[in-house]
Amino acid sequence: MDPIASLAYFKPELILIAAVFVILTLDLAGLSKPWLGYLSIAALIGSVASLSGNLFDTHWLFFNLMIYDGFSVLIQILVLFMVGLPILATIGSTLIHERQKGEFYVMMLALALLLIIMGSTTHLLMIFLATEAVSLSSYLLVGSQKFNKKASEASLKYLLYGAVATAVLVFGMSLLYGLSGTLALTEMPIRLAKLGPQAQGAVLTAMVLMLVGFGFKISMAPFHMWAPDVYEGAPTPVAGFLTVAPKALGFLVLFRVLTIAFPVQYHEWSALLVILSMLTMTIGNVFAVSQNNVKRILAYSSVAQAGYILMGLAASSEVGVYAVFIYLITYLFTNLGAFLVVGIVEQSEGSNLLEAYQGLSKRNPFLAMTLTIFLLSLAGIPPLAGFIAKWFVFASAIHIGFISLAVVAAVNSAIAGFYYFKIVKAMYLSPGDKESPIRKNHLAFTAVLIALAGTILIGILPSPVIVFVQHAFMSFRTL
Amino acid sequence: MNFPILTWLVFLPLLGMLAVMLTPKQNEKLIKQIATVVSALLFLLSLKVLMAFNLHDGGIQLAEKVMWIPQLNVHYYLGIDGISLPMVVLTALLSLLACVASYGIKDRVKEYFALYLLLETGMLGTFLALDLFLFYVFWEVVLVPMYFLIGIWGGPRKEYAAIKFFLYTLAGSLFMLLGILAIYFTSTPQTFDMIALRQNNFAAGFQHIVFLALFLGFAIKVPIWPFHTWLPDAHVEAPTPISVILAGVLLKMGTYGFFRISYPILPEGAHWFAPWMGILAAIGIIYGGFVALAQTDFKKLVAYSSVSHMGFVLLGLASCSAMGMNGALLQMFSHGVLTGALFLLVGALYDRAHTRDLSAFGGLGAVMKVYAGILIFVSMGSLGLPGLSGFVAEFMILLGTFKIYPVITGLSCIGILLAACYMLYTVQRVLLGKVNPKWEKLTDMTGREIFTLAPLMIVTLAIGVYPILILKFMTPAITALVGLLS
Amino acid sequence: MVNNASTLICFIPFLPLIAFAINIFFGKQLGEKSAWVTLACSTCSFVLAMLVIRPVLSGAVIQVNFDWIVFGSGALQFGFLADPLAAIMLFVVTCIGSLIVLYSIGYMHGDPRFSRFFAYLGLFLFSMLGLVLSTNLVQIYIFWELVGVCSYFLIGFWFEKDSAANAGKKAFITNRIGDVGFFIGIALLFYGAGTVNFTDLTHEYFHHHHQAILGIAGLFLFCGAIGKSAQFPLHVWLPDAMEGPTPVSALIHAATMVAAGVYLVARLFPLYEAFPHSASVVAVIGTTTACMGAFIALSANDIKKVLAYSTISQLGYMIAAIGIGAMSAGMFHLMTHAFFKALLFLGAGSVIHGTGTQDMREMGGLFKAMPKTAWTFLMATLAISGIPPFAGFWSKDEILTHAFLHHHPVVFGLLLAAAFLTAFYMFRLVFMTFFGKTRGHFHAHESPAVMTVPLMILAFFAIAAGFPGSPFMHHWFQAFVLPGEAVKANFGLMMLSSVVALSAIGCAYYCYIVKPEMPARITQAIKPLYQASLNKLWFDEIYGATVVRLFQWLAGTLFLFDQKIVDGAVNGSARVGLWISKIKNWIDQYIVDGAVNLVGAITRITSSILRLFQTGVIHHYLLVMFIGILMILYGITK
Amino acid sequence: MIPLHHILFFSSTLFCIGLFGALSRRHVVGILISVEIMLNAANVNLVAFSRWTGLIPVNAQVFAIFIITLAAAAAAVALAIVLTIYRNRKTIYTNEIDLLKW
Repeated sequence: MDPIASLAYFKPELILIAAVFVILTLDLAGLSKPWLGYLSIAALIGSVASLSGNLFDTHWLFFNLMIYDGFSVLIQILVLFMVGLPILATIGSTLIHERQKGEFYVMMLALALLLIIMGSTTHLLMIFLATEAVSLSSYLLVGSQKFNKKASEASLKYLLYGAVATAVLVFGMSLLYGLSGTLALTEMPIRLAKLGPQAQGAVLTAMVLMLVGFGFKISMAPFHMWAPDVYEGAPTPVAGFLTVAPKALGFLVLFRVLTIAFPVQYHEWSALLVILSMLTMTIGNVFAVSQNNVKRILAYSSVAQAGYILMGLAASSEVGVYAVFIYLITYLFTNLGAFLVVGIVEQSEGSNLLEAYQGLSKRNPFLAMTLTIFLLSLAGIPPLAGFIAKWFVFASAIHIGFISLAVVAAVNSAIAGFYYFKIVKAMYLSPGDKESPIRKNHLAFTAVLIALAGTILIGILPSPVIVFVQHAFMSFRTL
Repeated sequence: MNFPILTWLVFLPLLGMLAVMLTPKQNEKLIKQIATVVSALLFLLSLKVLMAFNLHDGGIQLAEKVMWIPQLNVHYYLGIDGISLPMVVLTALLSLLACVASYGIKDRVKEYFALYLLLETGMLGTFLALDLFLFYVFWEVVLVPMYFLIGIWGGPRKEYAAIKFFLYTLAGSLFMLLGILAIYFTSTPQTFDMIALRQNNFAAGFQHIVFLALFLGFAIKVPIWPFHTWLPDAHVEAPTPISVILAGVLLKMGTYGFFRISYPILPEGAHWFAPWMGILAAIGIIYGGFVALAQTDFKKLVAYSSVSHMGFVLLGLASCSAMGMNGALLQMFSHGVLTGALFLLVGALYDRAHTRDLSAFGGLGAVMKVYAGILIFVSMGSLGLPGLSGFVAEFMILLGTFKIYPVITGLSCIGILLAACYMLYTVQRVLLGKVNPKWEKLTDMTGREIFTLAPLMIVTLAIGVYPILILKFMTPAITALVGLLS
Repeated sequence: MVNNASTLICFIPFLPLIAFAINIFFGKQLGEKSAWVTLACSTCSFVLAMLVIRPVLSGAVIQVNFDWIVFGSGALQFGFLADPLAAIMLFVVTCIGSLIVLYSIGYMHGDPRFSRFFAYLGLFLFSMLGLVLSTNLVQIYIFWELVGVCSYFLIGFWFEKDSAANAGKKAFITNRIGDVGFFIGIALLFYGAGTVNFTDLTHEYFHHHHQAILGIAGLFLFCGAIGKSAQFPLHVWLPDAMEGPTPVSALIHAATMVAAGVYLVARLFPLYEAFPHSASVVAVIGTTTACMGAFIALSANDIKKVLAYSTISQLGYMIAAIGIGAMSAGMFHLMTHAFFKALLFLGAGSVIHGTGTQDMREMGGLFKAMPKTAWTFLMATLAISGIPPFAGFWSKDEILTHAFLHHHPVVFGLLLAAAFLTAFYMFRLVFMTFFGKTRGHFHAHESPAVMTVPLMILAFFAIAAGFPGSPFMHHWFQAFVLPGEAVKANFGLMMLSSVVALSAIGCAYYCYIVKPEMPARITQAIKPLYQASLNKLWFDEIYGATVVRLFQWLAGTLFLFDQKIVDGAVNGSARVGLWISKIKNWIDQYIVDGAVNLVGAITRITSSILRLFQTGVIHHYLLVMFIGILMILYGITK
Repeated sequence: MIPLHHILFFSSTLFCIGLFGALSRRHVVGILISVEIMLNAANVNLVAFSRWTGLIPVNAQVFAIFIITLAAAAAAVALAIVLTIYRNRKTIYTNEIDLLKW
């Protein structure tokens, strides 16, 4: 499709682009910060609302540089929540300095745009551009609190690790290009098939080098080491955003790359992902056990969760694909919700240590209950969203016969229960030294409520989500 | 079908929970009233189910089936048969009594009753679900309120006990989840419907592995030796009403899983593993008995006696015979009633004396006459005195198992002997001998306490004297189950 | 008539149960009137029993049945069965039961738990009647346990006394040991024979089904009888059971409950008849018990202990009788023994009531103070000693005759020796209690009429109960119990046993009246034997040392009871038992539990060590990444 | 013309040098420069391959240009972050920046 015709399917992105500029201008013009926030959310809603027609048709846009399929629609809807909820929570929060909020909203909107683009491309160049741009924006967001020692350190680590990972990714891409002679993923299998068996080593090397880049994005072991530090150091709304958004898109891109470009090498990467999946979840869970900073616990937990999602990817069967995306969707609400609550507590207590959570159930029963529900969902307790997700990843492993993977995952889930309940214990079982109730922040509470609704509703009525993912997968398969 | 009675049974407590949550925290009286009324209604509903139950049908009755997640072929499928009916009635009864027994809770009343009602939903759902997915959901729903109920209102080591209970059961249930998934993907057509799955003849090797996976999940819940170590901690630390529920209902969920899932769906696996179950059962019976004998903490003693008694259920299951399984089911009911009563008695004593150390008591028989009478009655039931329900159950189990595993059964008989030893020893330490002057002022049972215990005593006596009262409900279903096994 | 009886039969056991219910719930309001409730109910039972027995005497068998347990395709029926065997027991239980209730009104007067006592008596009578009327083994097992628990309650009736509480527990648990065997026997029979109904387990049945498993079942079933009838080696509970009130000792531990074991063996007589090996085990146990009991009774100084060991000995007689095939004789002895032993106990109770002590060494010369008691007691003693024409003579002689005629010389000899000892120790008792000079410091008085009237009635039976089985009535009793059994009277043997008994009495008279210093000299001369008898053959001690090892803690507690007479070695083994049990507890806490906690601990420790790898230094992270890449590349391209 | 494997050898060496630098340097700017070297290795590859195997050679060359552009952007971001770090910690040696750990 040529660029002009493509624009018809590019409306959400266009709206976001416009919003970025408008809000930047209005910020300079001195519009009050909350209004900027509302505007950003309105823009996000507008961009999703502009989706029209049959959502699950597949179209190639901009000379095949971008693709419009079910997954990209899915991403657009997810981005609304990924970006919208942190913005909503930030409007009344002090975790982001009031002066910087304008920039923050703009950055978030830009990220929304980049994420959507990242999710709708099967071209190496676009993949690189979007990934790198998302990374650069993320570095800035992490470091946006420039007088915070931890935040600036986190952003530096994120930057350096990301830079090296990107360099490796690019080198891998260049090798892949050399082997196949094309940058379009869709053309790769045919081209790679022509190479003959002696080049398989080179193909796998290219694949592995690319895997490093995406592994960094999804915090897959052994490329996860930045994650706990960065999530801990980043401002909490940003940390929440980082644990879900780049990770989700990382998975989508990885999924596209592996299934579109390397279907022939399925056995190799599948076996590799099984091992890495076990490694990732085990490292995440085991490291989390001895932490006593809630944010860091959640950071390691998000590493572990990446391990579970990898199970679906490793299986890569139909159930596996559902597993990956349903996991990502539920994880979005659950983990973001948890971080939002952490943000509210942090704002009130100025600390993320477990001690700050002691007696929370008395000081603010609502917050304690919601955080408990999010943690239960993360632990995979029904009837919450996390259970449906866990159900699917386990199902994908069992279905394809990865029994040992399933067993490792089961053991890991039990370990995970331990540290999630450390937080619950602090909130409900340990008496706190403070009695004062925690101040209500209505907007943040609304954001938490939305995440809560998502967590519970998907748990009880998962059908719409499953149907959506099914359709997305169908449209993807007709490629 | 016009009145979805089973759905009401499951979700009425949930409505109650919402009502409790909407009640202001200060209005403790209203909260207690809501919880009691809901529990009472629940009990009435369970009696209505009992009335509506067709005695001659060994299959599923009063079924309610609605598509829930069509993509996974998951149904909201509730139904009742002779196996679940006693459990539902038991749950409803114990819920009501434990609810009344909970009036003594002073701290965080609103949270307590909200969680308590949620627990009721989970328990009833587990016993009524006929869809594996739904079953698992309810199974896990039970865990969370239990964690809090032990963890917040428990004894000195409550946090340890609560997390131990939670992690043990969680680990077990995750393996159960794997087993359920394996069943789902191997069945043709792929379904979670427990009844439809009976038609599948799974390959023997598959059945063995899946049976083991499910076994792990159920075994931890029961708990079968050597997975039992969470139990003494949880039972001892939990507040009295929760101990009642824990011992009376939660343990039964484990054995119920064998009846409902493992045995009918994986008969080959059941036959393969039954001897090992028999051995584990005998170990559990004897081991539990001996350890109970060594206890000085009254509650811990009752907890270990549960290990021993639940071993009998497992033994009956291992027999795969009609009589043994009937006995096992009856033992589940009977143990629920008797252990519930025992925990209530322990609680009553603890409330007065603030200690559970058996060596500190003595001669209370002269001080608390009614208490003494009830304790002796319940102890006799627990040690298997004929005329009370425990005997009938254990008798049927042993007689049913004897033909198949004579040696194991013979050894298990030691368990009966041990039960006599530790129960009588307990009675002696608490009631007999000279009165410790410290306890001369203890008051006798209050009306509320007698109200919570009387129904349990009546039930255990009625079943003991005339077991057909309950066996007639069970037998057709058990016969059908044994038919599936052979 | 028969239809009528089958309705009435259902009321017999339930009347005492009603008494129990009334007394347990309204005992406080009723006060001492509660006794009359139980008395009324038990008397009604007696009357009804007579009405039921009448058709049975004329050859009818009355039976009612209903389903009790259903399972799969099968069902277990319960009901009431009145045949000759049951009729005898019915008569004995209701008759003696009513008399003892009456007696207890006087004996228990003023006790703080007066109504509770009569409630328990009601419960016991219910259980015992249910037991004798059982139609099958399962039902008998159930009531078997119930009488056991009544016995537990009544032994421990004065539970403030530690010895009483311990004795009750000991009785219950010892019985349970036997019951485990009993249960296994039922299970074996259930699967071996396919039925547990007495009406099916006939002589013909076993003639056709002669599997070895049934013989083994017979042995296991006998375990139950060993426990309940206090046979060697489970007899240890009965002497201790004397801690209970004396009427209880009379009713439960002499006349009725302990006879249940004999009744069971008699019920299963076709089984033992068909399996001579099993029967010979029964005979051996019975004979051993008979001699052992008599031997220990020789040296006991507690009046109730003497009677307890005497009961053990007499029960051994009955068991031995059935073992050698003299079932009707055994039952005959059961009946006569019930009357005279109940009388002995009640008499002893009267003496205790009048003197306040149980130690014979403090008594003496009570004949004048308590003439009614003394006379009736003497009659019972003559009966048990086997002096014609008292009841005991006929029944005991019947057993000896059978042993002699059916070529059981060893049994015959031993039983004859036991008969000698019996007469000796009984008259030792009588002489020490009622004759000579009073040695203690008390003012003995005769008991009230409620107590002496039952004594007199029982005295009548102690004389008369023997006649139905005597040659004068052409052995009517034996023919009633076991039709077709040929019984011949042997006058030579009758003479022999009479002479033996009389000589024993003579010895006793010589030792305790003529030369009171004799016993001391004799005991000096045969010290080891005397010690053996005095220490009850060290059974309690041996069990203390062995059962402790088997049942660990249990024995440790049983042991505390016998603290006075144990030595250090046994104490040590009790401690070993405690230790083992503690170790088990320890294993549970630290090994089984520890294994799981260990997993948790390892996870936590690993976690705290591993987290140190997260150094916070970025180039370490990059190094890990680099190594990761190399390893993955190596792994995937290999 | 220079054979492909020479160029490949060159680019691989360049990549390894960059990687080594990134791993061994303690100075943040040093690491950033090493990353640039790695990126340039990729650029060399792309350009070289576009001559030999590329279906549409210009694609890869455009890719290379984009890499250069984004590397510049990344450098800008990086230097901004380095400045804040320096302002907060008065050091830009990575082994001294380890507030977040364990």
